[in-house]
Amino acid sequence: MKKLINNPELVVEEMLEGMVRAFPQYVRKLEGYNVIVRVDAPVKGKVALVSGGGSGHEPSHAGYVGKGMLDAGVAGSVFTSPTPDQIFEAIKAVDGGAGVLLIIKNYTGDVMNFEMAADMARAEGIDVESVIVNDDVAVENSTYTVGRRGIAGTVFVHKIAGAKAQAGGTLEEVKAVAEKVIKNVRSMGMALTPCIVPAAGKPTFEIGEDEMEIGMGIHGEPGTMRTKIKKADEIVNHLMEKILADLPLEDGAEVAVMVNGLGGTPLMELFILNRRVNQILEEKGIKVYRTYVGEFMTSLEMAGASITLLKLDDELKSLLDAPADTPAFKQL
Amino acid sequence: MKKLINNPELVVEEMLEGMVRAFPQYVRKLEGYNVIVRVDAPVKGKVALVSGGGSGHEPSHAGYVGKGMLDAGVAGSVFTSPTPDQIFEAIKAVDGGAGVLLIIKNYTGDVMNFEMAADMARAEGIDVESVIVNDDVAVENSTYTVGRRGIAGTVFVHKIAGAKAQAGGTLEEVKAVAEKVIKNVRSMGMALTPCIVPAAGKPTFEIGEDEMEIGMGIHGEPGTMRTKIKKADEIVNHLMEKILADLPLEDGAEVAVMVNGLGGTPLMELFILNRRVNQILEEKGIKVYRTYVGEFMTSLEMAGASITLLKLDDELKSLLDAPADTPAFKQL
Amino acid sequence: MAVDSAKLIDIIKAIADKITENREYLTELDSAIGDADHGINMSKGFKVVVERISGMEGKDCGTILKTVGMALVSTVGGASGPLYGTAFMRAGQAVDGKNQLNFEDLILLMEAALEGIKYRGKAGRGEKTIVDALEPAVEALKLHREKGFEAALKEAVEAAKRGMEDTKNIMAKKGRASYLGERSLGHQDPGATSCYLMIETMALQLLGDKKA
Amino acid sequence: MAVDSAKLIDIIKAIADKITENREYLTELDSAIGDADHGINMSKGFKVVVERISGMEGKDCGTILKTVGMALVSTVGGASGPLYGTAFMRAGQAVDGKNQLNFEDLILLMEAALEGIKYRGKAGRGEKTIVDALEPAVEALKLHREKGFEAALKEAVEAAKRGMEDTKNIMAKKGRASYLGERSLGHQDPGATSCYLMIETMALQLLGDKKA
Ligand SMILES: Nc1ncnc2c1ncn2[C@@H]1O[C@H](COP(=O)(O)OP(=O)(O)O)[C@@H](O)[C@H]1O
Ligand SMILES: Nc1ncnc2c1ncn2[C@@H]1O[C@H](COP(=O)(O)OP(=O)(O)O)[C@@H](O)[C@H]1O
Ligand SMILES: [Mg+2]
Ligand SMILES: [Mg+2]
Ligand SMILES: [Mg+2]
Ligand SMILES: [Mg+2]
Repeated sequence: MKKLINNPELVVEEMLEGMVRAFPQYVRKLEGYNVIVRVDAPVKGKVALVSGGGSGHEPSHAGYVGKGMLDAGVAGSVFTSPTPDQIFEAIKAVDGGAGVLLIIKNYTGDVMNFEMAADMARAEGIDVESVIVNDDVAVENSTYTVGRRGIAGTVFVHKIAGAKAQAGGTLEEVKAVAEKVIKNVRSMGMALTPCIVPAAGKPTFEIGEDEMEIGMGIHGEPGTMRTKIKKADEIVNHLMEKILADLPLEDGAEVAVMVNGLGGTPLMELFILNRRVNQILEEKGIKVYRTYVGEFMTSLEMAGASITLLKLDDELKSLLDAPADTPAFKQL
Repeated sequence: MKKLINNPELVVEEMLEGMVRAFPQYVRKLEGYNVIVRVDAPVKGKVALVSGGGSGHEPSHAGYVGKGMLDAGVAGSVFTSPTPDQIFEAIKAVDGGAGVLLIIKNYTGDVMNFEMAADMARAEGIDVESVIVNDDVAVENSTYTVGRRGIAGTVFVHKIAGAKAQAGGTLEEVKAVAEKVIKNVRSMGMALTPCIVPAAGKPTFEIGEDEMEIGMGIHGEPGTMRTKIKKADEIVNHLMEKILADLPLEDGAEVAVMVNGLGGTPLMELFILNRRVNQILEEKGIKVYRTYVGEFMTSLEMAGASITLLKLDDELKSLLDAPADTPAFKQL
Repeated sequence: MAVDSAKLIDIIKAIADKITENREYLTELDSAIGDADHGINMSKGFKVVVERISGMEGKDCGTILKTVGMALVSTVGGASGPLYGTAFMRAGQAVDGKNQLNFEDLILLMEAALEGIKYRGKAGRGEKTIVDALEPAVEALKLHREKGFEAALKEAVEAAKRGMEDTKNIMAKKGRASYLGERSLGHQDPGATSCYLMIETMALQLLGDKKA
Repeated sequence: MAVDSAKLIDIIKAIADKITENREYLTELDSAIGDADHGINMSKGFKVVVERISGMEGKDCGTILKTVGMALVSTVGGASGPLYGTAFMRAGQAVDGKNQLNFEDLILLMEAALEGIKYRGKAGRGEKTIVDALEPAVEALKLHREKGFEAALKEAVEAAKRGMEDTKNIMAKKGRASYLGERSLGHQDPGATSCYLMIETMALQLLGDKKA
């Protein structure tokens, strides 16, 4: 296991400490809890946004804590949902009296832990609502599953709901726009290599030198298909086909694009992927309104990428354009 | 070779195309040349900044083209300095009449190619000056070398000289502040894994499962020492000792810190490194004015990191604080 | 059968040891169809459980079980934290205030645990989850009630084991493994396995007690 | 010895072939003490060289050599691009306008190439660079001038080879390998090697010519 760490059991704590030391102008940590909140939390009168999940997806979610995005990021152990008491503390710390929206990625564990926390907060009289992000089209949504997973599209929910809250939206309004994003966002990913959970010390799966896994989850969960490595353009063709089948876009539609690296893939390759994403959209007469290329929702050092499309309307465009100032997502 | 590419010979061209398609609001490409310039170049009356080098260090340098930083980024083949004619075209495209500053990393090839381009531009009457960044303390500066290498500290030169140019500084003033940064910036890096240059198809070096290379260059050049992997804190101790030996900082001094990932190292680990960097500075009474943690000067998919310290005075602080808006470096 | 608080603590400690011994095994199972952390999560949780219940001999059995549940909820995370946490908390409520547990109490608390898991996870039998080991065990306990606690307990362990092994032959419909569709076939469910291990350990402790 | 433009083009093409054949070898050498690209850079450049000089039989030798130099400067990049580019451009200037080259012209152009490399790279003998192969060759050509071009050329090839091999025993003081300090010892310099390969190929072409 080649990692720049001290103790596999302490990676989350030490990471959060390093983060707070790096960005004291943005964030602080709740004493005794792996929770990062806006340095000026609670912001009186503003709807507060809380997200979180297992660690190992950095900069998600604590990296998006700041003006125009989240109020708190709750960090579980690596790839493991945080616990209800942590989430409850986060809710209490950021509630500015206008209510709190929980942004949950659709995993059984996350949903259960966040729901338990919401119950605890409601019992204390805090107005809590939640939305569940399920953008991953790799797994078909059927009665045989618990629905689709939440992956990189979650960052668009943070951005847009965050802008709405910053603009003074009510809890109901912020929740409504978050749900609009969720309805219009689709993602799919793939991986070339596994990653190593520090506490496990060995790779989450094995894969041949010439193989890739299509539809890979962000926790090393197996995908839908394993094949020989293909050219970047062919991989993009496949991912885009799946995404566009699930998110029909008429000629002239406008989208935001996110090409997200899973951690081990260099920016060079992400740009090569974006080239093909853009070509395909151009061929179909779909207009790209904004593109984000980089690492937004990672899986430790896994090599691979995901593509996200968000269908936009005027409301989403103006909220996407709003400024944001957080450690990992800045927009002027 | 596990890479998301189409053709090893075309990675630079396709990457630049993907980049321009992602960020048309920031940059455009010079037809026929691997040169990225500000979309509004040339900016009349502003000193123009041109940097560049081999590709594979993304987001360096084209990712820093935009308001408050560079006017052009010139992209050579992977890990190979660009050629004089490319650089010459970049200079011509961005010269807004106030002269052009070339920011060169100290490698024999880069220096020769940029100097030849400067000669060509001067022959056409363009006012060209250059600075050479040599922040890497891994290699001792002695009569037996061509001086120290330029690595991640270069990004501070882009930021600060870029702010000075944006603020209307003359070529002489912009060059002077760039040189001040160079005088006050030191870096050192290390690697856990090699990377694969696409055209070569195999790793730049071999290294054992339990080994690391200290003082690694950003082109896979061997470092100064190979040892067993140590704990993150011990690695930081060593790098900081070397840096601080070369950049004496009195009690109360202020610095900017950059913890830079080489491409394959997750953000989690970079934060763990920053934790220790910050502890050491605190112990020594040195004040951290701003910290940057992320991927700024990479080496394809190499796992590893570098640490950079920049000693600040009031002038450097105010220029570092100035807003910047580029694809890969934004500051509000 | 008669279990006092001290004995209950011993049983829970034995379960904690068993889970810790099987940390790699459970994680291995989870790596095939999940995210390779079940053993890590559970052993982390039970480490805290042991800390929290040490010295609780003076408390009633309900309080001890609720403490286990709270510890699991607040340390395990993931799916198994709220599920097992809720199970132990419900079990504790079922025997609230009791300083001594008899066979009927055992049945009560196991039923409560099962209900807690089903409430929290909304899974039914045959969805490749903890329920597939726990529900058959509870049913066996009740079905063989008249044979006496020793025989019934042995049946329960057998039933849990069969339920666990049968998860190999079913497609997951809940939890992370459900994303795999048919690719989840052939793999034994980690949660059903940890559940079986707990039941087996509890039985060994209780039967050992009886024989002794 | 008499080399016309067509023959000069043949020699350059043979050099291009030689470099391409040794693409992996040169890169391998560079991976030990540099950045593993020397063979890649050089063969990329010589591919363009061959395209540019094809069909230039009607031009004088100086123009052809300058074209080679320009092609190398504008395609190779790195250290070797400006160095070899300058070398060929200077060589071209030294024999400007000539349609036929004799032995004295060869010496002139080799001297000019050496000067070009030293001007551009500011390296002297013994710094583990191209100079360590090229300078001994030029000196040998001049020293053995009276023995006739065939003998002198053979001496030059021998001298270049010895110079190249000797780079193993010296510490780099210029270029990327200088960062290595003592760790550069024991490794043969890639640039000195590509230089030797060019000189050897040129000699084979010229001597083959003579014998034929
Ligand atoms: N809805 C559910 N009801 C009951 N058990 C479930 C449910 N969802 C998941 N599980 C159990 O949880 C186990 C996985 O636990 P664990 O690996 O700790 O959590 P996670 O899936 O969050 O990583 C599965 O093997 C399964 O037995
Ligand atoms: N100053 C110099 N003078 C002459 N030759 C040099 C000088 N610096 C480097 N070289 C030669 O260049 C070779 C490396 O070329 P190459 O790998 O193509 O460039 P880079 O070092 O930029 O990757 C070295 O082996 C050395 O022979
Ligand atoms: Mg998990
Ligand atoms: Mg090079
Ligand atoms: Mg799991
Ligand atoms: Mg080289």
